[in-house]
Amino acid sequence: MQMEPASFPFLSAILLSCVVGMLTIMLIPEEKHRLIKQVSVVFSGICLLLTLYVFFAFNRKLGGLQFVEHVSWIPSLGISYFNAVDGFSLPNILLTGIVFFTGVLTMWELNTRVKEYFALYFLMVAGVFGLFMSMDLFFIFVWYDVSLFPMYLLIAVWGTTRKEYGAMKLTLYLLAGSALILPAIILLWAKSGLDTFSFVSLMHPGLFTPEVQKFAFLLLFLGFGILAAVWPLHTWSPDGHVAAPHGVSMVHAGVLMKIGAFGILRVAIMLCPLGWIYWAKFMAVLAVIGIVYGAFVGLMQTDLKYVIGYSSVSHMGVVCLGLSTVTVAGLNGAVFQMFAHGIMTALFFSSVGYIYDRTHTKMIPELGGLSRIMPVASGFFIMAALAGMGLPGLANFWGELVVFLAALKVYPLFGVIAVLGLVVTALFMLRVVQKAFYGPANPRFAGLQDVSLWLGTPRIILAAVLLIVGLCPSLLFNVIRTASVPFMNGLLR
Amino acid sequence: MNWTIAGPEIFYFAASLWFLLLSFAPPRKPAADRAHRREYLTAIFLASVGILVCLASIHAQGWLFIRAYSVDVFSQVFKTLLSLGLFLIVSICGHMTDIDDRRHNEFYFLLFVCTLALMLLVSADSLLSIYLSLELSSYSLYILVALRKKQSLGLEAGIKYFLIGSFASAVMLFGMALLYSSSGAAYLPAMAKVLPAMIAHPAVIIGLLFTLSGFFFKLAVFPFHFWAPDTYQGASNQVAAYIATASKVAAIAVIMRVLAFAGHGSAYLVHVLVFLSVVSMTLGNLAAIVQKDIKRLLAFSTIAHSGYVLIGILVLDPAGYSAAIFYALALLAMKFTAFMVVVELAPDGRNLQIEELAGLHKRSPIMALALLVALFSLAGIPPTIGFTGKFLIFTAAIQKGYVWLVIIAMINVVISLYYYLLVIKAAYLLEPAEALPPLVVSFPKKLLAGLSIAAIVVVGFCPYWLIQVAQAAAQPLSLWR
Amino acid sequence: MVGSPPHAVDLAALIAATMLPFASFLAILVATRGRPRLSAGLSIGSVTIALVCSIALLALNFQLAAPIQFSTRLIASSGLNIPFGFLLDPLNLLMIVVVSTICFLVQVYSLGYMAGDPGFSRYYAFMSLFTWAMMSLSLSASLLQLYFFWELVGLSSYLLIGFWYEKFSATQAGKKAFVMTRAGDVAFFIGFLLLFIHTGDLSIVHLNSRAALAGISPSFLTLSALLIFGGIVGKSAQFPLLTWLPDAMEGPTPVSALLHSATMVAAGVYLFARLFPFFSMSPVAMSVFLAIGTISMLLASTMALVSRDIKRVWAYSTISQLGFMIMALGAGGYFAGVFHLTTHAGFKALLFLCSGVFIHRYETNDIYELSRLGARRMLVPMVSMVLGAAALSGLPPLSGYFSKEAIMGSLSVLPDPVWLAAGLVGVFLTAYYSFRLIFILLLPGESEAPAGAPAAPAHESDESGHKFQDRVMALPLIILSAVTVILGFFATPLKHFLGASLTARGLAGTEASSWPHMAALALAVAGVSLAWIEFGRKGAKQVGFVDRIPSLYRLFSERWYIDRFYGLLVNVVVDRGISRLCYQNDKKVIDGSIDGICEGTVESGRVVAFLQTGMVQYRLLAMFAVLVLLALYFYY
Amino acid sequence: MIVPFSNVLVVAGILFALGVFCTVARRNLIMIVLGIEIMLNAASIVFVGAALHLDSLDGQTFVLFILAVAATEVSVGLAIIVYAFRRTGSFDPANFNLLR
Repeated sequence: MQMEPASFPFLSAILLSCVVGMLTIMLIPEEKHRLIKQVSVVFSGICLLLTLYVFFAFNRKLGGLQFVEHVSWIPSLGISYFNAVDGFSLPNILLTGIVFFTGVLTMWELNTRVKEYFALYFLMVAGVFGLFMSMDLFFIFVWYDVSLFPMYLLIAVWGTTRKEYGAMKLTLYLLAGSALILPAIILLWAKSGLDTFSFVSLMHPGLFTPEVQKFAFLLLFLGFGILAAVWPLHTWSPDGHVAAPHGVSMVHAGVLMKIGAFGILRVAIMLCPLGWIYWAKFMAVLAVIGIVYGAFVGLMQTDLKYVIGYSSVSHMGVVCLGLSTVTVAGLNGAVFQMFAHGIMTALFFSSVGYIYDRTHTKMIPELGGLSRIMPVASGFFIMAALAGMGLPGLANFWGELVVFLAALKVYPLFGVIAVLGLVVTALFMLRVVQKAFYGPANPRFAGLQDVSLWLGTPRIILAAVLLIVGLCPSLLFNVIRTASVPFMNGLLR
Repeated sequence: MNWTIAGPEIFYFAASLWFLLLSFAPPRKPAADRAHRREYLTAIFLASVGILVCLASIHAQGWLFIRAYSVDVFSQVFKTLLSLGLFLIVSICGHMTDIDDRRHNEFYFLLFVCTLALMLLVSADSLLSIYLSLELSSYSLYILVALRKKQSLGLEAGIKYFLIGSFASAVMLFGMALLYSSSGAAYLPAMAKVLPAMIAHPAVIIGLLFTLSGFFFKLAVFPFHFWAPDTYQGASNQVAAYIATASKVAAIAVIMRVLAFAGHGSAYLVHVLVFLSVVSMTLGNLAAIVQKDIKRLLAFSTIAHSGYVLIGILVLDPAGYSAAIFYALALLAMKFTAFMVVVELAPDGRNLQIEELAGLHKRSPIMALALLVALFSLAGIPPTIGFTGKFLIFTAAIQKGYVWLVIIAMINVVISLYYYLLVIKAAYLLEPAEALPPLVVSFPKKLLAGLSIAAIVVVGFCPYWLIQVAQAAAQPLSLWR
Repeated sequence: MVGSPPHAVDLAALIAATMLPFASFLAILVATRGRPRLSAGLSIGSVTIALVCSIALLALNFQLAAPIQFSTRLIASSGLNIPFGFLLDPLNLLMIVVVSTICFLVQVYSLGYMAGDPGFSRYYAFMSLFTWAMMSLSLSASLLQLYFFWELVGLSSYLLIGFWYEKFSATQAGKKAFVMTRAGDVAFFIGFLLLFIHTGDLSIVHLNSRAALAGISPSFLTLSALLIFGGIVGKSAQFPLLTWLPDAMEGPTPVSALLHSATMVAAGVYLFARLFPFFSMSPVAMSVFLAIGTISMLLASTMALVSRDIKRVWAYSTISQLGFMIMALGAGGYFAGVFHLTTHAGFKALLFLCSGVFIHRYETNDIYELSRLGARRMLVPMVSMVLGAAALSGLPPLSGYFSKEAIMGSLSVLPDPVWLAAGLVGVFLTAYYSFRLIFILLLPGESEAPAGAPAAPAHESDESGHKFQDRVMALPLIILSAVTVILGFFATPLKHFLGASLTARGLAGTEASSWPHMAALALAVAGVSLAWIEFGRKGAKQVGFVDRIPSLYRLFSERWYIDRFYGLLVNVVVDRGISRLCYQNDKKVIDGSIDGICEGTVESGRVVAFLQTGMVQYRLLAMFAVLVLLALYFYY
Repeated sequence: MIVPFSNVLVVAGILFALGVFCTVARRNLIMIVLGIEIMLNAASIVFVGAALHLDSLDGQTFVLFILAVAATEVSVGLAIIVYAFRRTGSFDPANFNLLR
């Protein structure tokens, strides 16, 4: 795994811009709402530009780790501040940048306790960025929890339905996840005998005995699986989504669930390959149940956000299925689907956010007939629903195609069941669109005006990204391939 | 026997004498609070000078009283911690309405005597010196607890604390007697040479167990934790803060010293320690869930934290000791910040209920932030010093193979986060029944809060310097073997 | 087998033909939403260019030796080389010409039909989306690219069916159409993924070559063929998944004319023809296709007998004609199937457009109502309607006769006579129901409004606008009627054009014995006369022979209870059954257990806290007891 | 030594147990302090016995210190208890049970 040090520490620059953004927001007095919002848009814009630069400056042919920054932090324990980017983490960093920027724009009309909201929001995203960049197990865990604890306040203070219950449930679930991850990380550190947390040195094969790998993989898979909404551990995510304010649930569903899947990929799979091969079938079973189960339960929901919550559970099942196939195509598809699902859910929540701010209701029966009143706003939601169904021309299609391809090759039965899940997903997405948007113009919402250009920009950006990635997926596949191919070849040897 | 190495002890002895003399002076008629200010300022001055003295003598080395009292890096680091703890506690005794004004001098006198006793305890090397310094510190604390103006609460807490304390010290003494009789040596280093051979002998083990019970009382570990909830609730806020921080640090030090010398070789002892730590963790966390009074909640969380520290100690190797030392400092910082907010919110010294925290984020954002950071650090959320402490302890434990112990500890962390979040919810989420006036916080208090927040977060994020200090401090413990 | 070096001209024409409609779709959606006239102009402009290009391509490559292929590599990750590009081949050329002509005519026609509709520009946006998807589908070089546009065609049909989304029935029909075609697409998806896993390459040219498929076991070949056929069943509304097409009539009539008669539903048959060599390699699959074609043909024609809605009659007839095409292809008659597809596209679009004129004028779909209102007086639509119906039932001079004759020829070649018999029955029924409708319209009903006054008051006022709309709608009718008349005579040149590139099983075999053609013609005439007897005659009671048997009538009008079965499946099994079960499991089992654990901890917390209180001496006792126990533990 | 050291341990053990029993059983604060005094004396016996057994003077010095500390302990204890008696008028530990 060759490393290419960064000329200018871009990755720390991204982190810094988040933290500095938070500090400047905390310094602005509370009542200047407009100024706070402008500052946060500026800083999230800088973050987005930096991520875009890193994405396009990534050397596709060279592959391996790039933009490497290495500072030893606690030498006695072998902990080092070690940031780098490779094929797996790059799409996620870009996803976080986009969702972060659009998330800030979506909450443009917030007016209660604005300063605290954006400060905590920046802190959460800093945690997410940190996790995707760090190649040091200790820092992966630290950033995981940094992104977790502002979540409680964000949901509990600005949330919507049943916010205390949702916030408390979400935080305790995710911390229970970290309660499983920390012992596993320290176990790997102790058993490696290398006295270092840095990822690169822990990664070369044959370092751990098979038993350790199996045990550590199980702990890590369950720990990160809670965050990735793997089937039996997923019940926090719909409650959390519904309770959270829109900007937060964009980051939360769009990015935080990817941390779980990324954690499984980065820590569990790359460090304990034997454990991965041993537990692969178990993962596949859970994933397939997740796909079908999420779609079926989605059928029953009457709250827009619950529908999106359960559709995220079903889509994360596809990611998990990709990871469980132990093939290059599976990994490619899983990482691609992570990116695509992130953008799609962000578009979903952003459009629901706009609709909720106008109509003050998320219940589908009350919503009917919006398309006539707000054609553009409902247009965005319908586009997200189409992406959710895996329609070609939008990003999700490619992710699902490659994952199902790999799944059919390795587990034919599971692959077929998962693909049948697509029909049910189509049914419940269309049912939501039909009930919420079509039908005669609803008199209650007669006076509402359609989305203005400025308020529409986050959704336009997300829709454009969905379309661009959908029409030329090689943009992402070339990047992901630089990491998955060498990893799998290294594994097979 | 040059006396310079006992610099800090001498200074604190002189300071307490000074306050003793002040308390003899007849109470003057002019406005009592002006007198308050004078005593408070002298106390602050003396405490800060005390820190400087300790820092100056950090490299002192040597023995006093023919090897009964050893001064080494380990003891000096703990002395500095204790002086820092005292300074912090005195700093929040600004307008102490909870203690009768005539008693203020006695209050500061007893505080300084107790710190002196704890310093003696930390560098005590023989059974006798340990016993004496422990008793001295306990007695001063018993009186401090009973000094509270609201008689009924302070009194009952004082009595309970006294009875359990003296019972524990009697048991400890009996244990020491057994140890002395079977090992024949009264000094820990001499005992360290003899004990490993006869560790399997019942008298020795039971003696050791009974001796440790005295220190478990001080640390509030499982069987001896009954006093903690009532004493914290009954004592005045400042005294409870002192017990939570300073006496805990000293207790950790003395347990480490005794176990470093006498604890090796017996699997039974480790089993007992594991059992005690697991039970006290779980018991502390579970009981804290349903608490309504903040100080009682903090008491149970202290019991839980003593369980975590015990994990660090029961590993019985330098990594474990340095982790425990680091955790002692972390405990000092976190507990102090939490108690500072409690003191700040209850100027009249009443017992603060969790509901009364409502609307804190509006009344004074800095205090709300301090409470938030302190509680998240107590829960062990990463960027804080609490997490680094727990992390070091868990790495030491897993290196020795106690993986399941760490998993149980992590489950306890999750339970503890639940009740910490309840408090944070009260502070950030609940709206007070009637609009309370914004809390006016004097500038030094704001500065103190800011510094403690910075300390918790910054040290949590880059703790390398402090870990080195802890490792240096753990060095002397392993020299003897 | 890859074609000669790509001609710059061909490539340019191809890109223009496909990309321009997509560009106009985006332009209309984003920019010209507000101005209907501009968006209509954009869309029709792009369609005309596409038409011109496809005709030019056809002319250029008329004597094409081998298929030309331009392809770029899309996902170059290891093990996944998917070519994305265009394939020029007689079948493709024919298909794009048919598609672009019908698209052009329907878009011109909708200028009149959709005038004044609030969603006018949105209509043309979706129309150009459909054109893009259909053209690219017909030209796609690999199965994945074909699937890519296959789903996009499904999407545009969903959008167009549910175009008037205020109407609940429209959105319901749209949803039903999408989900049913989606079920078919899923089978197609699994089919071509399995193929990809075993052969490693999805390009159509490769799949059709016998050498590539030598390695695969016959049973696997049949399985993947059947799965791909699932897609065809979904898209062309064949036997199990046919009930969405009649409901799809909720959409505007030009949409029904374009999508649900000529082009979109024909995509399934096109796929069948496209992979004909691949399918013909597994005889078992071919017989299954034959059976399904026959069943859906018979079923649909019976339903058409009783339907009172003009558009639904033609919808059922579309399903039965598609059934005919699949029977022909299943029987190995490649040319018969493709030729019937072309001619059917012509006259079915004609029939729909005529009924569109009637509906536009009289705002009712019911044939008895139309005839009462005097639809027969509108000369051009009535004549073209009769012409179309004649072509549909296969009367001699028209194109329908020639394609029906080709189909009968291919069916007669089959050893088993039952298919031929079914075919003949089908011909008879087709002739009967089409002329039943014609005679109902032509025969002046008793309570007919006075001949003089034009019945529909609605169009009284805007006389000039009326004039333009009539001319715009009449033009396509005339062109299409001309096509249906002339196309029949092009059978032989088309056969050479198509036949040259194919070595299908016994295609250019000996000319089948001529008696099946005679029988087919006779039955067609019999059907027409029966319809005349029951409906056309002066005193006829306008009651079909089926109406007399109430149980049979109810069976056919209920679409053989298939709809009832699907409704049952979705409501009871999926809604009330599985998803309620999962939802309860989610709420009760998982959430319940975890919340239970939390309550348990809080409860134990309350108990432990209670233990802490109590008299001092109990505590001392407890302390000492624990110490003694620990000491005792030493001895174990 | 006139008697084997184990006997000294047994006697001290019994005395210790008596002290604990007195502390736990009696419903009077002063009797509790008395019980603790008994326990301290039991420890002193062991120390004196050990000093004799090992013939080293450490044990003796230890006992002298124990006596002094016991005295301070009683004084502090009685001070609080008398103060409590003046405040609540009873020695019974049962009614000092308000803290929940």
